Amino acid sequence: MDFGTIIEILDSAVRLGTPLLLACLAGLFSERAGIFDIGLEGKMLMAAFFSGAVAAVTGNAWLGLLAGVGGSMSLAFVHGLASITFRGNQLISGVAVNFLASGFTVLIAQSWFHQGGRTPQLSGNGRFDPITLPGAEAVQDVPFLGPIYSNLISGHSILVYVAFAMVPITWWVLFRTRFGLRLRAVGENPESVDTAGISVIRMRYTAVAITGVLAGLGGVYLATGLAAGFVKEMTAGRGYIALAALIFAKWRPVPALGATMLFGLLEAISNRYPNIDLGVVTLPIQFMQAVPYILTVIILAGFIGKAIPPRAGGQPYVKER
Amino acid sequence: DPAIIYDLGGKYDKSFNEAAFNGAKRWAEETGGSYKELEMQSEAQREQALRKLAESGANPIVMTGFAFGDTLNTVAPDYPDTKFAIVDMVVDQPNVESIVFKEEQGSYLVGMMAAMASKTGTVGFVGGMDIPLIRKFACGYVQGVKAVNPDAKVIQNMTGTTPAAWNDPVKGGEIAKAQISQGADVIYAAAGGTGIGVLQAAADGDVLSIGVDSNQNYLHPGKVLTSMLKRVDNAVYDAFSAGPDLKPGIKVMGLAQNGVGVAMDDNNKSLVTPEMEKAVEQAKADIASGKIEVHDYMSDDSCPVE
Amino acid sequence: MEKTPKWVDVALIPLLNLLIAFVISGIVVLLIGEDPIKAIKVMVSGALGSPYGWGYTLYYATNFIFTGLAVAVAYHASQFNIGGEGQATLGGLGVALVLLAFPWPHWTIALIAAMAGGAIFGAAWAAIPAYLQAKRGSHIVITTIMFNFIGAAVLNYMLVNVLRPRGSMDPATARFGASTHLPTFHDFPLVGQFFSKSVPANVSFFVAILACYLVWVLIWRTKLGFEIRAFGRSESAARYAGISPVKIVMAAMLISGGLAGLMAINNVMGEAHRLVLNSVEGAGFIGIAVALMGRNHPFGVFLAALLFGFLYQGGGELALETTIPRELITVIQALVILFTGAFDNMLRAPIESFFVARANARKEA
Amino acid sequence: MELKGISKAFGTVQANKDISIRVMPGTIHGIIGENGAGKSTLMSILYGFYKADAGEIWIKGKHTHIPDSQAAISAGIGMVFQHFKLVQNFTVLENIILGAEDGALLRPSLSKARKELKRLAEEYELNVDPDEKIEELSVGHQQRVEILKALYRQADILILDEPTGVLTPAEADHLFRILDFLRKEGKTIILITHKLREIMEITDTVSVMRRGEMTATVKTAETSPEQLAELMVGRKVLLNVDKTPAQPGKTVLEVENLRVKDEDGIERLKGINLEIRAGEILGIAGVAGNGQSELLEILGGFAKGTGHIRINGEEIDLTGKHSDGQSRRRRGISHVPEDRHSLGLILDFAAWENMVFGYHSDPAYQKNRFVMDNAGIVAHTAEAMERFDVRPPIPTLPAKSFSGGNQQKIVLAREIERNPALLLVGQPTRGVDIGAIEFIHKRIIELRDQGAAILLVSVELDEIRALSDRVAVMFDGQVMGIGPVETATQTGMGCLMAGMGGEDVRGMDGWTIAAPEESQ
Ligand SMILES: Nc1ncnc2c1ncn2[C@@H]1O[C@H](COP(=O)(O)OP(=O)(O)OP(=O)(O)O)[C@@H](O)[C@H]1O
Ligand SMILES: Nc1ncnc2c1ncn2[C@@H]1O[C@H](COP(=O)(O)OP(=O)(O)OP(=O)(O)O)[C@@H](O)[C@H]1O
Ligand SMILES: [Mg+2]
Ligand SMILES: [Mg+2]
Repeated sequence: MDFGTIIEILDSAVRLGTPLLLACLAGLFSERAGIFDIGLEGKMLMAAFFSGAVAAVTGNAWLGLLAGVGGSMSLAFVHGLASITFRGNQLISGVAVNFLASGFTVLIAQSWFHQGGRTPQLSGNGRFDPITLPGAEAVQDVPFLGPIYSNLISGHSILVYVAFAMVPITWWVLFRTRFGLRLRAVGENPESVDTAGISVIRMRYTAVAITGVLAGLGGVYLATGLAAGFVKEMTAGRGYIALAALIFAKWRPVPALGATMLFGLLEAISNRYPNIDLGVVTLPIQFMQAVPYILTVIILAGFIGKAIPPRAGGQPYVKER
Repeated sequence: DPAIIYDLGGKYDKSFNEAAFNGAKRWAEETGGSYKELEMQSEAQREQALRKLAESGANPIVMTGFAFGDTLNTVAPDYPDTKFAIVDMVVDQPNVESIVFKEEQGSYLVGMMAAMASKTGTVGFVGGMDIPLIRKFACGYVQGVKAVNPDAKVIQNMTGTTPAAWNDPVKGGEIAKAQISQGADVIYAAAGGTGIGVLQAAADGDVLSIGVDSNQNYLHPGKVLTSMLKRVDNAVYDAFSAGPDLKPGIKVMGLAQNGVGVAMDDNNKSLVTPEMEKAVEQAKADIASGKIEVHDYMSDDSCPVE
Repeated sequence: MEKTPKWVDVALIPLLNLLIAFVISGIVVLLIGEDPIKAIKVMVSGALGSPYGWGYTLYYATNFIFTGLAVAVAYHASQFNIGGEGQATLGGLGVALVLLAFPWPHWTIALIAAMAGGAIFGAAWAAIPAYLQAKRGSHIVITTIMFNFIGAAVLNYMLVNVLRPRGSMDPATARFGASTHLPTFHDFPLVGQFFSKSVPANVSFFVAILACYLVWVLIWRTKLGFEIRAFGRSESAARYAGISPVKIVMAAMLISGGLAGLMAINNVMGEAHRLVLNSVEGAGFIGIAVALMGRNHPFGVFLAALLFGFLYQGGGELALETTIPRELITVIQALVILFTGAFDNMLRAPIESFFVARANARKEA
Repeated sequence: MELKGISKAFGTVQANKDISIRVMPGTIHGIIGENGAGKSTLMSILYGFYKADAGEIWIKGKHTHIPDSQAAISAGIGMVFQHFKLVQNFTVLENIILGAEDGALLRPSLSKARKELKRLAEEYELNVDPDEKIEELSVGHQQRVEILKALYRQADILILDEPTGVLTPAEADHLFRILDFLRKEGKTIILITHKLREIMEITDTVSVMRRGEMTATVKTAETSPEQLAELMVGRKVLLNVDKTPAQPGKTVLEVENLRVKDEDGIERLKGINLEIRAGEILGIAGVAGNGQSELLEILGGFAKGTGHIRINGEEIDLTGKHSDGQSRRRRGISHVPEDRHSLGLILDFAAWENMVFGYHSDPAYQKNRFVMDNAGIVAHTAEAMERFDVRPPIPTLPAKSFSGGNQQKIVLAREIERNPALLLVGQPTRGVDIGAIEFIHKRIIELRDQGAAILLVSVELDEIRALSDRVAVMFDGQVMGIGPVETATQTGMGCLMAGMGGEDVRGMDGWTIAAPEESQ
C-alpha cells in the first residue's frame, strides 16, 4: 500500500466519517443534557429530505441547508416535547422519531415530486461542492505534506470543515463556558441546576435544539454534499452508528472525532478491499463488509472499557411525583 | 383486466420494478385499457397479493422478481384458469409464463464498451448485494471487458448485506470514488438507488459510468457511457397485450429478442465512437448467431473470468 | 396517587391516545389528498373485518410478540437489546438448518426441534454482546447494533454460498419438507373453514401466547426473574444481596436472544417454508416499540403486538386497495408509538390530577 | 423571615397544612418532627424548589414572591438539602459557581470564586480543596461545599436540612462552631434535625412538626428533650436504651488478618483481627471512611479480600465461588447495610419483595421447584410489618413510598427475623426519627439477648456507647483499640479515632491498644 493509497483511503474516511461526526456531536449535546437520543437517524433522514427537496426546487444549497436543519429541528422539538415537557420515555420517543422520518419523507417526496420518494437530482448550486483550499494546487508536489494538504485536507465540501470545526467548538462550549457547565450539570444532576436557580427545562430544550441543528447538518451533507439528492432511507443506519460512536467516545467531543473517523476509516477500507486474498482462501466479500462492525466490537471489548453515561440520562426530570 | 405486482423495492425503484411499471403504463396508454397493480409490504404478502388478484378475476397476473417464484409455485395450481407471468425466475407450472432475461448478454456488451472507452485499462463494477442475479450481471460484464482487453482489470464491489444496500447513494458514491482512485475510468452500477450515487460520483470525478435496467443516460448527459437495458417493460407490455391467451412456458429475453440491449441516444452520442458502435453491432450478431457464447453465471454457479 | 381508577389508567388513556394518533394520521391522509374515512375503513375491515384479515394480523402479531418479549426480558435486567433483528435473523438460520438437516416425520417433532434451533442460534447471537457487557463492560447497545450488521452478512453469505440450491436465482434455502409445515388457522378443526388457505397465522401464535405466559412466570414468579428485576432496578443492591451481575446479564440476554430467535418458527417455518434474505423485515426493531409500549409486561407486549399486527395488516391492505403510498403506515405507526408511548403524560397528567382533586374534595367532605 | 399559612399537597398526601412560622434574624431556629412530617417540604417551598398551594412568604418584613430558586437566592436564602444537590463529577469550584457565574465564560468566574472561596475558608474554617471532584470528597466535605455555595451567594438566611445525619461527631461539632459564628454575624439559620441533643445545644427557638402541621414553637431554653420528643411523637419516648449486662457465650465470629483492596488497588483493610461472642454487641467506632464500610462489605460477602473469617469455627470462603451475599446468609450472617437506599432496598420493589430480598432463594419461599410462593411471602410480610410496627403495614406498597424510618424497619425486620448467628449492622438509625430509633435499638438489644453476635458500625458515638458491650475503634483500615465500653473515655476514643495512642488511652482499663507505629 503506497502513500497515495493511504491518502485516498483517509480522504474517503473523512467523507464517510463526517455525517457520523455531525450526528455524534448532535447526540453529545442532547445526552450530555440528560436526554437520550436514539432518533438521530430520523433527524438526519428528515434533514436529508428537506435539504434535497428545497435545493432541488430553488437550486440553492444554502436554502436547502436551512430547510434541512428546519426539518431536523422539528423532530428535535417533538423529541423535546415528549421527553422534557411530557416526561415520556426517551427511548420510545426516539423510536417514534425514526419511524416518523422514515415514513414522512417518502410520503411527502412522493406527493411533491412523484419520483417514488426521491427528490430530483441536484446539480450546480444545488449542491455543496468540494472547495479547494488556498495554495492546495501549489503545494501538490511537495513530498509528503503536499499530498496531505492538497488531497486530504483540501477538496471537501464546506460542511466537512464545519463538522471538524465543531469538535473544538463543542469542547470549548462544553468545558469553557457557562452554558456548557450548566448543560453538563443538567445531565448529571438536574436538581443541582434547579436549586441553583436555572431552568432545567430551558437548558434541555436548548440542548435538544442544538442536537437538531447538528444532526440536520449531517443529513444535509448526505443529500447535498455526498449524494446529489434524497433517496428514501438514505441514512442507511448511520444514525445508529453515530450513537455507537458516541458511547464509544464516552460522550466526549475529541474522542467522538476519533470514533467517527475510525468508523469512516473502517468503511473506507472495506470499500477499498472488497476481497482479501490470503493465498489459501479468499475472504468472502460478506466478511469484508462485516469487518468494520467486527473490529468495532473487538476494539470496544479490548481497549475501551466501561462507558458511564451522564448520570441523569434517560430520566425525565420530575420534582413532584 | 391484467394485473401487476411489484417486488418489495416498490414500483419507483429506478430499476426493474420501475421498468415493469413503465411497460404497464405504456400498454394502458396505447390500448386505453386498465390494469390493477399492487406493491408489496412484506414477504408474507406475496401469497396474499397473488390470491387476491387471482380471485378478483385479473388475468394475466404479472409479477416482478425471483422472490415470487416459490409462492407462485404453490398458488398457480389453485387457479388453473388464470395465467401468470413471472420475471427473473423459472416456475414450472402449466399456467405460468417464466420470463428470464439474458442479463449476461447485455452486460457483455456494456463490458465491451467499457473496455474500449477505458484509457487506463481498469474498469469498475458496483453491485447492490452479493446475490446470484448480481453475480450474473457482473460475470457478463467481466467477460465483455476481457473480450476487448484481456489484460483489463475489473474492480468489483458490493454495497452491503442489508436492504439498505439498494438505497445508499452515499456509499455507492464512495465506492465509486475508491474505484476511481484505483484507476477505474468506467464504472457499471447494478445497485438500484445506490447506483444513482455511483453515477453521480463518476460524473463528479470525470469518469464514465454505465446505468442499468432502464435508460439512465439522461441522468448525466455526456457522462454516462451507456445503460444496460433490461426490457422488463417490453415483457410486461407483451404479457398484458397477450391477455388471457398468454403462452405458458419459458420466455427467454436475450439480445435476439430485444430483451436486453444497450442504450444509445443523444445523451451519450458524443461518447460512443464509431468503432464501439461497430464492435457492439458485431458482437450482437455473433451472440445471436451463437458464435460468441456468453457464459451465464446461473448455468453452473460460477464465472470463468474475474 | 393511586386514586385514579384502574380502568382509566389501563384503558381510557391508551384509547384516547390512540384516537389522537389516528386523528392526526387522518389529517396526514387529507394533506396528501386522500380520503381518511376510506383509509380507516380499508384498514379496519382489512385487518379485523374478516377471518382472512385476522389470519394476517395475528401472523404479524406473532412475530412482534416474540421480538417484543425479547426486548422486555432484557429490559428488566436494564439491558437495552437493540439486537433483536440480528438474533431473529440467526434464529431463522438455526430453524432452517434444523429443518433441512433431517426428514422430520411430523410437524410436532419438527416444531420442537426447530424451536430449539431458533432459540439456540438467537441466544448464541446475543451471547457475545452479553458476555462482553458482563465481563468487559462493553456497552450492549453498541455491540448489539454491530451484531445486527454482522448477522446480515452471515446470512447473506450462508444463503448465497452455502444453502442455496444449485442454480437457483433466489438467495434462499430449499423448501423445507412438507411434513414440517406447521398447521395454519386454515387447518384447525372447527374454525379452519372460516380461514382461507393462504392465511399465514399458524400454531406459532399459540407458542407465542405460551411464551408470554412463561415470560410472565419467569419475571414475576421465579427466583431468576426476581434476581433479574432486582439487578435491573439496582445493581448495587443486587450485589449486596449476593446476586451475580455476570450471571444475570448472561441469563437475561440469552433468554432475550432465544426469544428473538424463536420468532423464526413463525415467519420461516410457519409461513415461508424456507429461509430468505431479510426474512425478519424489521420485526426486531418493531419489538423495541412493542416492548416499550407494552411497558415491558408480557400482557402489554401481547396487546401492543396485536396493535402493530393490526397496523401492519391494515396498512398492507391500504397499499393493496388504495393509491395511498405504503409509507403512510410507517407514519401511522410512528404516531401511535408517539402518542401512546412518549406523549402518554400529555393526557395522563391532567386526567390524574382531575381524579386526585376529586379524591381530595371527597376527603374534605 | 416569616411564613404564613403555607399548604402543600403531593397528590393526595397533604405534606404541609396551613403552616405559619416566624424566625428572628441572628437566631438559630430548629425544626424537628418525625420522618415524613413535612419538614423538608416546607423548607423546599421557602427555597422555591416546590411551589406552595397556598400561603405567603415574608422576608425582612416584605411580602416576597418566590416562584423558583433563583428568586430565593436573590432574596438571600441559601439551603443545604438533606440529599445534597451537587454534581458528582464536577469540581468543588464548578459546583460553587454553577448558576452564579459572572458572564458567559467560565475562566473569570472560576478565578473569582477561587479567591472568594479562600476568603470564606479562612473566615469560617471551611477548608476544601477547590479542585477536588465531589465524588472524591467525604460527605462531611460535600456538606461544606453546600454551605460554601450558600455563603458564596451571600445568603442571609441559611436552611440546613438534617445536616448532621451523615457527619461524625467531630464534624458535627465543627459545623456547630460555624453556625454559631454565622449567627453572631447576624445571619438567620434554620436547622432541621432528628437529634434533640443538637437542638438543645445550639438553637434559640424550636418548632415541632407533626403530620404536616406545626404543633408547637417554643424557646429552647424553656423546654426539655423529653418534652420535645413527646410533642414530636405524640407519646412518651424513652430516650435512653434499657440494657441488661451482656452474657457472652461462645465465640461466633473470628476475623484474622483480614485485608481488602479497593478498585484502585489501595488497601482499605490492613489486617483486621477481631472476635465476637454470642450474646454480645461489638461496636465499631471511627471516623467514616476508615475501613468500616469495607469491613461490613467483606463480612457481608460483596467485597473480596484475604485473611480468615470463621463463623462458629467454620472457615468462610473469601474469594471463590461461595463468597457472595447469599452464601453468607446461608451461613447465618445477616446484614443491615449502611446505605438502605442503594444497598438494603430496591426502592421500586414492593415491601413484600424487599422483605425476602437476599433470602429469596430460601426454600421456605418457594412454592415448588420452579416458582416462588408470592402469596405466602405477602402474608408473611404483612405479619412481619405488624411485628416491626412498619407504617403503613401494606405489603404491596413500593419501598420508596415509606418514610426513612419505616424503610429501615423493613430492612431490620428482614435481617433480624432469621435469628442470625451474626448480625452486621451499619448506621442503623441514620436519618431516622426518635420514635423509630427507640424501636430499632430495642430490637437490636433483643436479638443480642437471644444469643446472636452483633457487629455494629456507627459514626454516632452516642449510639455506639448506648448499644455496645465492647467497642473497637478503627482508623485507616486498622483496629486501633478494642475494649469494654464501660471503661472507654470520650477523649481516649477520640484519640484512637484520630490514630493516636498516648496518655488518654492508657487510662482505659481492659483495652488492647495497637502499637502506635502501626498506625502510620
Ligand atoms: N416530591 C414528592 N412527591 C410526592 N410526595 C412527596 C414528595 N416529597 C415528599 N413527599 C411526601 O410528603 C410528605 C412530607 O415529606 P418530607 O420530605 O417533607 O418529610 P420530612 O419531614 O422532611 O421527613 P424526613 O425526616 O424523613 O426527612 C411525605 O409523606 C412524603 O412522602
Ligand atoms: N465540618 C466539619 N465537621 C466536622 N469536623 C470537621 C469539619 N471540618 C473539619 N473538621 C475536622 O477538623 C480537622 C481539621 O479540618 P480541616 O478540613 O481544616 O483540615 P484538613 O487538613 O483540610 O483535613 P481534611 O481535608 O481531611 O478535612 C479535621 O480533622 C476534620 O476532621
Ligand atoms: Mg426531610
Ligand atoms: Mg481540608
